Amino acid sequence: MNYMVGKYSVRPAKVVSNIEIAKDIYILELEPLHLHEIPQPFNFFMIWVPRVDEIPLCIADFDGRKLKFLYKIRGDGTKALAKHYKDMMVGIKGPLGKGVNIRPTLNSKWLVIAGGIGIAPIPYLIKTWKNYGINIDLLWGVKTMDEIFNIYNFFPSSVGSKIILATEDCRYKNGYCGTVVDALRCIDVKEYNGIIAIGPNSMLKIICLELYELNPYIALETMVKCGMGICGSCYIKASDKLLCTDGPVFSCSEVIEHLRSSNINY
Amino acid sequence: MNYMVGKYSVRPAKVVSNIEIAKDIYILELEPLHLHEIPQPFNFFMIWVPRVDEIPLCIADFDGRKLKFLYKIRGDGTKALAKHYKDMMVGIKGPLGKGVNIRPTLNSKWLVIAGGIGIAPIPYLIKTWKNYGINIDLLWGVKTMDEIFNIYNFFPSSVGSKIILATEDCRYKNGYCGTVVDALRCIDVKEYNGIIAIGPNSMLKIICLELYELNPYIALETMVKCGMGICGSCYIKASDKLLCTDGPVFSCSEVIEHLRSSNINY
Amino acid sequence: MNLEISIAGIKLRHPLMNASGILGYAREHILKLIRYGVAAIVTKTITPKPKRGYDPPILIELPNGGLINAVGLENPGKEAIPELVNEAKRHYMPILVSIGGVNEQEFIEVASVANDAGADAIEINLSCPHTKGYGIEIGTDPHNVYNVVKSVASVVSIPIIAKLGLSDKVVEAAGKAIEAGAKALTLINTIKSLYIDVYTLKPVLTNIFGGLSGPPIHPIAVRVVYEVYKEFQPEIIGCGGISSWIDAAEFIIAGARALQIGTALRGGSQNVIVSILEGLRNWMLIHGFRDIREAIGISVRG
Amino acid sequence: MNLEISIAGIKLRHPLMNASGILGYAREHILKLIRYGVAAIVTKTITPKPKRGYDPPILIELPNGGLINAVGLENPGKEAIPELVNEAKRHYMPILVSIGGVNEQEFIEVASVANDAGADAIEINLSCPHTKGYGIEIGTDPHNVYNVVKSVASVVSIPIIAKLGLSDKVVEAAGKAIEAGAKALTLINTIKSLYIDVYTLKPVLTNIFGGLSGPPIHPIAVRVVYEVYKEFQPEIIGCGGISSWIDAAEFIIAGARALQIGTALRGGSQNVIVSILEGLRNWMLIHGFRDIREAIGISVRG
Ligand SMILES: Cc1cc2nc3c(=O)[nH]c(=O)nc-3n(C[C@H](O)[C@H](O)[C@H](O)COP(=O)(O)OP(=O)(O)OC[C@H]3O[C@@H](n4cnc5c(N)ncnc54)[C@H](O)[C@@H]3O)c2cc1C
Ligand SMILES: Cc1cc2nc3c(=O)[nH]c(=O)nc-3n(C[C@H](O)[C@H](O)[C@H](O)COP(=O)(O)OP(=O)(O)OC[C@H]3O[C@@H](n4cnc5c(N)ncnc54)[C@H](O)[C@@H]3O)c2cc1C
Ligand SMILES: Cc1cc2nc3c(=O)[nH]c(=O)nc-3n(C[C@H](O)[C@H](O)[C@H](O)COP(=O)(O)O)c2cc1C
Ligand SMILES: Cc1cc2nc3c(=O)[nH]c(=O)nc-3n(C[C@H](O)[C@H](O)[C@H](O)COP(=O)(O)O)c2cc1C
Ligand code: FES
Ligand code: FES
Repeated sequence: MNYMVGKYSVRPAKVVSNIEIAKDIYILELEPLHLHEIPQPFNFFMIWVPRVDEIPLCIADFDGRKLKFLYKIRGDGTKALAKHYKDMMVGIKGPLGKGVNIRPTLNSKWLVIAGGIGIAPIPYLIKTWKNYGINIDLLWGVKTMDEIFNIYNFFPSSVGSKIILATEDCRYKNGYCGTVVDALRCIDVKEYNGIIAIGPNSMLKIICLELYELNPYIALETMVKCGMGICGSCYIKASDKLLCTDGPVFSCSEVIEHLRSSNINY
Repeated sequence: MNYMVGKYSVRPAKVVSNIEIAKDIYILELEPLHLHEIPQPFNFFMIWVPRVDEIPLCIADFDGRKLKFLYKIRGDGTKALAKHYKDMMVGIKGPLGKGVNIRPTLNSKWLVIAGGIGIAPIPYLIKTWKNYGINIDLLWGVKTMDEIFNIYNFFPSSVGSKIILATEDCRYKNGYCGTVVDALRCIDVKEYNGIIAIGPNSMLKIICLELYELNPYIALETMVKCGMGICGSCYIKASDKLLCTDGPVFSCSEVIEHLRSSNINY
Repeated sequence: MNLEISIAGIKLRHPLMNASGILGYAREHILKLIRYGVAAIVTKTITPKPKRGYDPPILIELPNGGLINAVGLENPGKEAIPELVNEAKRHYMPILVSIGGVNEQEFIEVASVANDAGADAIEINLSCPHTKGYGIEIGTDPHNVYNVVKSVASVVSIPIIAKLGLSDKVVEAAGKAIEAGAKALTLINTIKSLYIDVYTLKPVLTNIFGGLSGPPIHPIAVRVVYEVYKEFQPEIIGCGGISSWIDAAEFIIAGARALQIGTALRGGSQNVIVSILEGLRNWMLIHGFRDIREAIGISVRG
Repeated sequence: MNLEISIAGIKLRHPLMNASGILGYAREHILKLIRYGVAAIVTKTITPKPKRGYDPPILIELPNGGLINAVGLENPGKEAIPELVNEAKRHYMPILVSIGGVNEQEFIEVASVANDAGADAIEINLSCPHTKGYGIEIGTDPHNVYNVVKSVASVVSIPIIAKLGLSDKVVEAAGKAIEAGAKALTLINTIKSLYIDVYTLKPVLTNIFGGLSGPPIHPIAVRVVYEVYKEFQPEIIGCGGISSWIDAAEFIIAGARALQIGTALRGGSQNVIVSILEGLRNWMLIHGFRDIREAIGISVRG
């Protein structure tokens, strides 16, 4: 008998590689034994690090068989994940969330703003949207230069997208000196058909407030424990939305109250 | 969520009609709410008569949507079934068994021998095999003339098959006088490409012994309680066969020991 | 066709509510549950103090179509009750506050807050199978069930519903709960289970053991409802593995007046409740039931 | 790769046998089971006198993928045991005779016949959930379990295996069975359930209640095996819902040495056992287990 193994089950996946590509930033390649469905950009998976933790990570790339993730060491879970090498097994649950759930018009031009490890889902977004002829300019801001890695190298499908960098320690000379928000102020956002931002809540809050009339899309982070809309830990304040089933991408107007009331800053 | 409802579940079916067409012989028409798969000739269903019994009946006809059964009143279960009228609900489990599981050569000529209510699966066999251009001559024997009904009328697809009748009370004048076995002795069985017999064990035993070198097929009856090869009540003596999963059609050589040791005579 | 029903004196638009533990501990959750179309809100089980719960993995789907969970009764503690009740009232929604504790005193503490906050009823969780001290240890002993229900009943004026899990003496425990003053029973909770990953050779849930819910437990839950209904004909809320109108109807003819839905709400699909209600209406039509109450327990009596 | 294993001193070619009640009470059944590829035969539970069992429906598949059955312990009585044992021996097959009764005397009666007939072991069925007087009433009380096992042990020389069902005190009962002399435990039996047809408004099984088997009960069975293994490390035969090699492997790493398969044998498919064995072999390869014994209980120890 073959029972449907649903998308919320934990399925085995083999580590193909897991390497540090910038300070505390890893690229993890997994080969799942079965894949429930084709992931969309901004879909995420819960990565089960056996007996340690289960961590939500957005999909950074997918080649039809292997999944790539970009993650930053934050606490015990990500630290333990970083110790996994070739051929070790983890579990994956997903793809979760609605993904990007935006229907951009063909051949439009979009601005994507990423703060820090918020860069994770962007390579797969660029790759997928390329198929609709959509042009993405990427503004990526980080605190210190050693967090930067060469996106074109690790994700060749990004070649063709303009990448603008901003470092807060100002050590990267070919980019802006300052936060992503500082850099944003130098860009003519009106020339884009749409804007998507992802990064720390503090950054998203400013973007939503400053560009409110453009109603940008933003990808949020909340505590995700179950990934299937049951446990309630991922709720978006002052809304009827759950990040894990309705997100992680929202329009600013849907979540502005959440950002206003959020003091968390990571 | 939609779980696979398997073939061994009891599914609702509505009585379309249920009429007596000869003495104690009924034709029952059911419309199942869902059908698990297309039944083959000699497949049978367990018909659940709520809170009374569950009765195995071979499929007598199928038009893509409605199932027809021919049955004879024997005991409480069939008696209760006969009391079901239009729009009442019963349960069905099936199609069960391997069905006829014979691959006859195209355009061949077969002799089918039916004793009594053994006629039940024959109309559907004739209908199905017609599609392979197979010609069936039917020898049908009954005890008394009032058991006979007009097969051509109730099952128009049978028109074209030769039907030879035998009555033990000799009241049917256009047929043989005597048992089906007596009638069989007047037929040149060698002119047929194959033989299938169905009826009481006593009849099948004689046919198997007399025509052993032709190795006819026979459809057996045993006690069937579960229909799925678990309960063991339908085993064929001195073999590793179960009627409900391997039958009900066997070749004489597979079941000759079973027939030899059987004293049951109904 | 009338799907209205009252349970423990509470009037419901229709028989379907969420099961405890499906959202239900934040104001936002209540909004979401209303969107799903429930006729009443059941809160997450609330304990006196906030509880952090277990670290993930806390909830996974199994190859058999069920879920296994060990959330660890994460909840904000009794102080959150008034806010939850107010939010429900703002939307004219009945709200049942599920309460948990490790001893009679704790149950009383939470029950009093719910009572004073104006909740419509209290559901006493006597059956959580995976959080030590909370639940199943109490629920398997009919004597303990009696004591907890009795002591809660002595301090509150709103109706009490006792939620029992599968146990050897569940019918006896049901009887004791009624005797002690429960106006209705919720049957059943999840069943203690385990899922081990054969690739990493490790149990997947952080807590190792968890509670099994969803379609796998449905025939067990229906059995418990039938047995309890046959014995006492109390008001029963059927719970366990409802994912279609057929599962719901089966509970009703086994003796349930109202129903709770947990696992089937996963994935955030907005039409689970709607399609169950639609199915129930068609089913009533087929049988000529003009009022859903005609169907309650009909398979037991018939 | 070595899949050989011994259970209660009986050498098995591989860990898979049929579960009691899947055929196993006629010579012909033994031939069929051998065709399926089992490493040992377990008979249907045999009582002192022949039992007719219930009228159909006795066994149906449920929408959740499980089966519900109430066969009513149909069996030919103890006189049939020698023939069954001889047939198995003729094929060099180990045979475990499952025995049932309503009191110690009845168990002893059947056990003696099995012992004298030369069976390899006796499996005491302490857990049938739907036949009044036989089974679960005994199995839920650890004290009764002790007494039955002890009294059977006092009259037979062949090994005894105690088969327990799900109950509140199953771990304690397991301990008592071992203390009383059981060389191994079979865990678990079916779970009491009910299926009602919503069209006819009637329970489908003639007996109304039946035992749930198949995938729905697997995570519950794995939990019981894990808990018992953790507590006593006895020899365990895992049983409940195995339908793939993954289910089988999960039982093994939870602590089972051998496995029984019931529901998955429905439909007469000849490759269930073969494909489970193949899957287990691949799995051993992945983990570098050269002997299946290395895997037993590894998730409990690890
Ligand atoms: C939908 C979603 C997608 C994500 N995608 C990525 C990604 O692609 N790459 C990446 O590097 N990170 C991503 N994250 C964040 C990532 O899940 C956390 O960094 C990780 O869970 C931290 O685990 P830890 O055990 O290492 O840290 P912990 O010790 O658990 O915590 C360290 C810090 O991280 C915060 N944190 C912990 N868990 C979460 C959580 N589940 N959600 C939000 N914050 C948390 C804590 O509040 C604390 O500040 C994503 C988060 C979400 C919700
Ligand atoms: C595979 C199969 C297909 C069948 N197809 C048909 C059919 O198409 N039309 C038809 O009229 N009959 C058919 N039968 C026989 C039919 O199932 C029995 O007539 C019916 O079960 C009798 O039930 P009852 O309750 O009326 O009689 P009971 O009171 O149960 O018994 C009356 C007599 O029938 C015998 N009998 C009872 N149950 C069975 C059983 N399950 N199998 C064999 N004998 C039994 C008894 O031994 C007794 O002699 C089939 C039987 C089998 C095994
Ligand atoms: C994730 C999760 C959390 C739960 N938490 C609680 C709880 O806090 N209190 C409670 O009484 N039941 C809790 N339950 C049990 C459910 O209320 C319900 O009894 C059970 O899941 C069976 O219903 P279902 O099959 O429809 O899910 C929880 C169930 C799940 C799946
Ligand atoms: C039709 C049927 C009959 C059974 N009869 C018995 C029995 O006689 N004795 C017994 O100990 N267990 C009996 N069982 C229980 C099985 O041996 C087994 O414990 C249970 O079915 C769980 O295994 P499974 O999920 O692989 O079927 C029976 C099970 C079924 C389905
Ligand atoms: S993470 Fe559990 S509801 Fe979203
Ligand atoms: S009828 Fe049960 S095995 Fe065939």
